[in-house]
Amino acid sequence: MTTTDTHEHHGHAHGSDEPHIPTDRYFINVALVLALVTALETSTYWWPDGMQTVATVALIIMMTIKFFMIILVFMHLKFDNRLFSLLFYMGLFLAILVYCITLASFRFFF
Amino acid sequence: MALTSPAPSRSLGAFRRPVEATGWKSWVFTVDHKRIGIMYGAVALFFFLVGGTEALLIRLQLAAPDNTVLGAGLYNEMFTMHATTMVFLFVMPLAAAFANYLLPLQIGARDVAFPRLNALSFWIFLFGGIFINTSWFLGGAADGGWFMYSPNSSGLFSPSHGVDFWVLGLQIVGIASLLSSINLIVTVLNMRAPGMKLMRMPVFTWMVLVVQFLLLFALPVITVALFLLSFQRNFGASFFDVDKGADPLLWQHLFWIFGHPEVYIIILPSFGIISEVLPTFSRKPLFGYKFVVFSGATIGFVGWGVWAHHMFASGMGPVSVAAFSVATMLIAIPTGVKICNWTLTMWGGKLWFTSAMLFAIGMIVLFTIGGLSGVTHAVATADTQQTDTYHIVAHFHYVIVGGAVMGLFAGFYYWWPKIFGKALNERLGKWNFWLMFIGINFTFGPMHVLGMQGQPRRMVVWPDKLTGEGYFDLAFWNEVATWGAFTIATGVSVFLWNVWYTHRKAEVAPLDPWDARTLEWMTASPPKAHNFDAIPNVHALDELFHRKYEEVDTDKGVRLKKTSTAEEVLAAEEARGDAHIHLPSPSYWPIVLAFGLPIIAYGIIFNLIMAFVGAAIVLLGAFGWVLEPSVAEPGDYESPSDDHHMKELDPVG
Amino acid sequence: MLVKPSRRAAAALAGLGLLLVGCAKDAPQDTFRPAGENARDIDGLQRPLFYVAGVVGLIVFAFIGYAMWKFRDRGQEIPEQSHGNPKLEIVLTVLPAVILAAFAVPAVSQVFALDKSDNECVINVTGQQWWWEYDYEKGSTCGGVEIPESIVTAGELVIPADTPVLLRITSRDVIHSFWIPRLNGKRDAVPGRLHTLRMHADEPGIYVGQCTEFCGLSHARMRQAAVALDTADFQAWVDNQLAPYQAPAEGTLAAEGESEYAAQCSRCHQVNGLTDDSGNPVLAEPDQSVLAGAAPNLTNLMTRTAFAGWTFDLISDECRDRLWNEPSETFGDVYLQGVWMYTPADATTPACFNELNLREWLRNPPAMKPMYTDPDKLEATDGLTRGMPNLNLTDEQIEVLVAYLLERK
Amino acid sequence: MADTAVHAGHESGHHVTTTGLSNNKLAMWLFLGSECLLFGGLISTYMLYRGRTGDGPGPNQLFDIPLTSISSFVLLMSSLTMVLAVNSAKRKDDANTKLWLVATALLGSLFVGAQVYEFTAFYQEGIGFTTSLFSSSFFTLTGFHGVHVSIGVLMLLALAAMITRNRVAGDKAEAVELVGLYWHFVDVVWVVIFTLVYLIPA
Ligand code: HEA
Ligand code: HEA
Ligand code: HEC
Ligand code: CUA
Ligand SMILES: [Cu+2]
Repeated sequence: MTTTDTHEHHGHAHGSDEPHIPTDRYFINVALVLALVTALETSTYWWPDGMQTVATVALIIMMTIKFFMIILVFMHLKFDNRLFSLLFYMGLFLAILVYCITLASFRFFF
Repeated sequence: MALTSPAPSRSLGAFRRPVEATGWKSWVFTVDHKRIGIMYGAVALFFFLVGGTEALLIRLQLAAPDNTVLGAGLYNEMFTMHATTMVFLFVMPLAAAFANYLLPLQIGARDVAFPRLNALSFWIFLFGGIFINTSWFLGGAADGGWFMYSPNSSGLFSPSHGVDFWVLGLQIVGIASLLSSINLIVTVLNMRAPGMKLMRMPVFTWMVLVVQFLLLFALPVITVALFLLSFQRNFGASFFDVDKGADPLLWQHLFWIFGHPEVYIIILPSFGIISEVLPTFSRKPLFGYKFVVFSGATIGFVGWGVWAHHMFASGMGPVSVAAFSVATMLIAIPTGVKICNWTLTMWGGKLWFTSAMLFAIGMIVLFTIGGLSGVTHAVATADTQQTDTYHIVAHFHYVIVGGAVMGLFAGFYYWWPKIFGKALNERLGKWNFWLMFIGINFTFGPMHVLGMQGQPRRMVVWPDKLTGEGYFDLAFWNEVATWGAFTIATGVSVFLWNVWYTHRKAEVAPLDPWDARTLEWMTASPPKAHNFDAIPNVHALDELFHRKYEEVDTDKGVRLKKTSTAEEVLAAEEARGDAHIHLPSPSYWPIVLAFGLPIIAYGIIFNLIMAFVGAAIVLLGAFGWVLEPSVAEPGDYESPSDDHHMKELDPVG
Repeated sequence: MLVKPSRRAAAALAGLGLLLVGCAKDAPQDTFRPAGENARDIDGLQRPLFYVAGVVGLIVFAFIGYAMWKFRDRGQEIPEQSHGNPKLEIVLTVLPAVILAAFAVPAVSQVFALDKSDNECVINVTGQQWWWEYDYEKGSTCGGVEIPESIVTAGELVIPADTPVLLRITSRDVIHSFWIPRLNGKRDAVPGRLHTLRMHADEPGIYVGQCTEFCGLSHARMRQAAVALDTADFQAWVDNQLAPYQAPAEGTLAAEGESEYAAQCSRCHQVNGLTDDSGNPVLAEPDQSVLAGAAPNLTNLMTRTAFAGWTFDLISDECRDRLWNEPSETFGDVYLQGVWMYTPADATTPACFNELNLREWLRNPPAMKPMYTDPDKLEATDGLTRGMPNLNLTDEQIEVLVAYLLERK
Repeated sequence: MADTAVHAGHESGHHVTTTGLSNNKLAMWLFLGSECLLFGGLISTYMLYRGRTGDGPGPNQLFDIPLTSISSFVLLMSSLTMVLAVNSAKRKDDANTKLWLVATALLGSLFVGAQVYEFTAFYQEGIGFTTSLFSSSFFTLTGFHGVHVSIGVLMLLALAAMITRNRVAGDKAEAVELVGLYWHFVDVVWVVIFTLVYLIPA
């Protein structure tokens, strides 16, 4: 949590630590990629039955990509102060941890 | 948000903003963290008496075999509500009281980050607590035990409205805790005085911070569980309906994913309190500050991976059991670190056995007993003998009453002069301590024996034919436990008497009665509305101590000498104070918004129309809230820059 | 009165003294007195655990006590403001870790050891509000004894001694937990799930227990016992359970009781072999009346020593005490006589029969054991009871029913 | 939550915080971290129960993937309009801010509308909230998400109205950003739901 330790009062905090915000163009490009990935995701619905496992793995990967693209870009986590990431990832990590263990104890995964 | 924003002063036209600085309105509409803290404390103490009275009734029923004080149904309601009241309406809010009052002071802030939100949390908690307890008069309280295992909690098996009250009430109280956790985390991260680095924060602040994170992440889990249960009870869903294929273990997991972090939510504030009290009365810094802070955070984290130790007999399978067993043992390590550090803080010190110090030491002793029995549960196969017996009841009352409650009482004695300007009577304090300390051992000590001799918990009656003789005379030990409980009650009564006595009789306490070390003692007692005339600049851990003491060379070597008093430190601070300080203004909206919630809940139970009325009130509150600027217009309210209104203020009132 | 201090306390103190010379009587559910393999294994781990915990505690208290005495304020200087000693901290972190690791290894291996579930003697155990039903599976072999037909009993679990038995536990309504402290730890009975628990008793005898998962109103009155018998006695017990129905002799009270029973009780309770006037078997349909869908099988009621969730004694207090203290060699003989135990051969009435309890039960069961049977309050269950309702029986009806039940031995 | 304690001596309109970060934004991120555990619990409940359909239809018979794909796409695009609103607000371009806010709200409403349509369609196929464990947990999960979206729509519209009437208390750009964070989070949750609930076969 080193970021929070450097906290001597800067004159006008807002101006100085305002994160770098990309242009509209950049966001539109990102949205196009997201749309593309969504299209790919949807296409798995028509993939042949034999490819179920592949589809599942692919879907999880695509989901993760979309998830982090939105979090990092649209929600500015990539550009913003690391403290925000820390707070959010704590929740995300705990959620994945406890719920996966719970599902595992119900023999959900195997 | 900013002050300069264009916002009309009377946002809803009809209402004037509350401006009173004295009288009941100054309490009901306050957004001052100190007043909110005091109100939290008063309400929590009230619920302690409620929960304690329930405990005494439980003990009366169990005093003799085949006793008939309470019927089976009433008994089940009694222990369910005893636990619910004690955990959610006493210990948690009392910790919130200390946190609210002290946290801004300890980090050198004027208030919490979101003062109105703070008021909202308090009112939601109060209304939620009252709501749960009205179930006693509206068809019976919840009777499923405090972990409310499904399917026994479903409408089929518990058809009275008790469980509905419990579910909705906890949901309401949970909102309060969630909001205040966000509020306090932001406060600690963002409102610190210049120089107050994280590793200069008092340990109490640290532990409260860890607790808020636990709340932040644990509450949504029980929220899910409660929603599932209320959808089942009120809207016909079947999440725990085995006939439809549900697995009752789902509830257990959800409950304990919340429930285990919850027990650390209960204990960590007390860890923080005694980490303040011990150094002060040992005249030494806390031994291994970093280790204590770090182990507190570790406990908070590891606490997320052990929940299923409450389910060793549930049949979840040997792999899960073994894994959780080992994880649970791990948690004894960081806790052990703390015990050692506290002991070593005393080591080499100059110990001053005030009531606060006695409570702190008593806390270590009793908590260690409870913690060690906790470790004996962690060995899963052994736990299959212990679980759901009085051995467990012994464990958790030692850690909760012996640990958390004793710690909170240490806090009372330590901070009372700060909060009310008068110190609690020390003689009464010692009576208070010894009665509670002895009472706790006599109440919960025998329960270790009772459990291992086979007395299960949650039993309205215990048959005579199952008591042995001599050492194994369970009837005898049960009777001892009952006498012990009344000894605790006597101790608590002494405390209440002490509060009254102090309020009426005691003289104003000196500014720094304990020769304390942290920032909250660097301001007036009770502090002014704006806490500090000038926000202090912090240079070290234990800032105040460093301002009071200096190392001087004497003929015997380097010695610590008191070079200035707290009064002098304070005078110097006040001299550089700001002339004009704006504080956030009181507001109607928190209490309005909070009031809507129990109405919604009553509506869900009795009449949906009422629920809509409640929702309308909540919306109204939210609407007024958003449009209201945090500081009143000059015409509405002049923030006091001096403390004239604090003098008229009745601190206990 | 709530608290009866003096006499009991005095007795207890006296007992405490006796304990020192080794004569205290154990509580029947004492977990420190394992009577079978599984419980003994647990005990073997649990005892050292308690000792070590105790020693750690004593060390901590000794340190605190010493510090309190040594460093009390005697006017000494303000001590040096030392902030700690990382090396010492690390030692004090590693030490508990080592102790814990020493327990973690046997703890984990014991979890798996106790979980083995291969067994030829399988008994299905079903919990419900507020009693246990046992179903001995047809075709299984228990300690060399064949179970040719399924046997259904309630409350008292009879097993062969010195033989591993596997319980398959489930529930018909809410969660319960099966626990016989002297034989093994607990295992929850969860509706919709099947859990196994191993039972093993070294010697013939009676081992009592209690449902330990809170299961509603009468959780406190949901008890159970395991009775271990040697092979011959177990064989005899099985034979008796499967013996053909013996109708009461014509003209006796019991015969009147039989028709009373058929009229009043058989809709919920089963007595195997009972037939109606036209010779058709009378089959209970408890699911029509009871929420859990079952009521205790009464075929051999008098072979049990307690009833209604094994809470109320069917035998008198003296007989119970004698039976519980019976040496293992003679235990089986006595036990197999049911309520006729300790009865002279020429007597016509059973000396040990606790008729009062049974009568009281038949007069008004919910008054004796809290249950949900009030018709006005059964909305949530569509009129199905949880427990046995008050049937408003007359004295005469009770008289004949008791006579009839007395022959179910 | 437009609310904060005021430090002395800084009446310039910007208060100073220890980390230099905005209280409101920290609070929002904390809240979102907490929401992870809320939705995690609901998703896990669904995962556990998705196969327990009783006599009713299961996910495979029920879901209309093309329709849901379109509504997922709509929600995804609303994230784009949202981010454009935030950028406009940063540029102090009120007109465009309002435009994009309303556009986002419209897309959000479209999504909610599609969900309502989907629910009615399911209902007509004989699957209600109480039909089976699958249906209860499905409706609870997607319903919770729908409620989140609806609250988001309300906030967007209220914000647009407040900007029009110039009644935003405090930093306008930040207010837009906060609503934006919430909105994106709700979108991200749907990304997960769309994959785990709809696309991966049960
Ligand atoms: C304040 C609350 C609190 C705290 C702090 C703890 C702390 C611990 N608890 Fe406790 N617990 C409860 C409250 C708490 N518990 C409650 C309320 C229940 C019952 C809920 C219910 O069923 O109603 C419960 C139940 C409970 C169970 C389930 C029992 C059962 O139902 O079968 C278990 C099992 O592992 C357990 C274990 C532990 C452990 C290992 C710790 C550890 O954190 C303790 C660590 C402390 C020490 C070990 C002492 C100090 C250490 C040293 C001196 C170092 C040296 C030590 C060693 C070498 C061992 N607890
Ligand atoms: C914060 C938590 C907390 C606290 C502080 C306590 C405090 C006490 N508890 Fe509690 N208890 C629980 C949490 C707590 N308990 C939980 C979680 C359970 C499990 C429930 C379940 O199984 O579901 C439980 C269960 C429980 C049981 C077991 C019931 C059973 O299983 O059947 C018993 C039995 O003795 C008991 C006793 C006590 C006693 C004697 C106190 C004493 O320390 C109380 C002392 C306080 C007072 C005595 C108050 C002072 C009162 C007066 C001075 C009287 C004056 C009155 C007026 C002015 C109105 N508790
Ligand atoms: C509506 C159903 C119902 C009817 C009718 C009924 N019983 Fe019961 N009975 C029960 C249930 C349920 C229990 C188990 C109660 C418990 O222990 O919680 C029980 C328990 C008993 C027991 C204790 C059995 C044991 O081994 O624990 C006896 C004896 C008994 N009933 C006798 C009778 C007699 C005699 C009648 C008729 C006059 C009768 N019952 C009618 C439901 C019924
Ligand atoms: Cu069955 Cu408790
Ligand atoms: Cu726990």
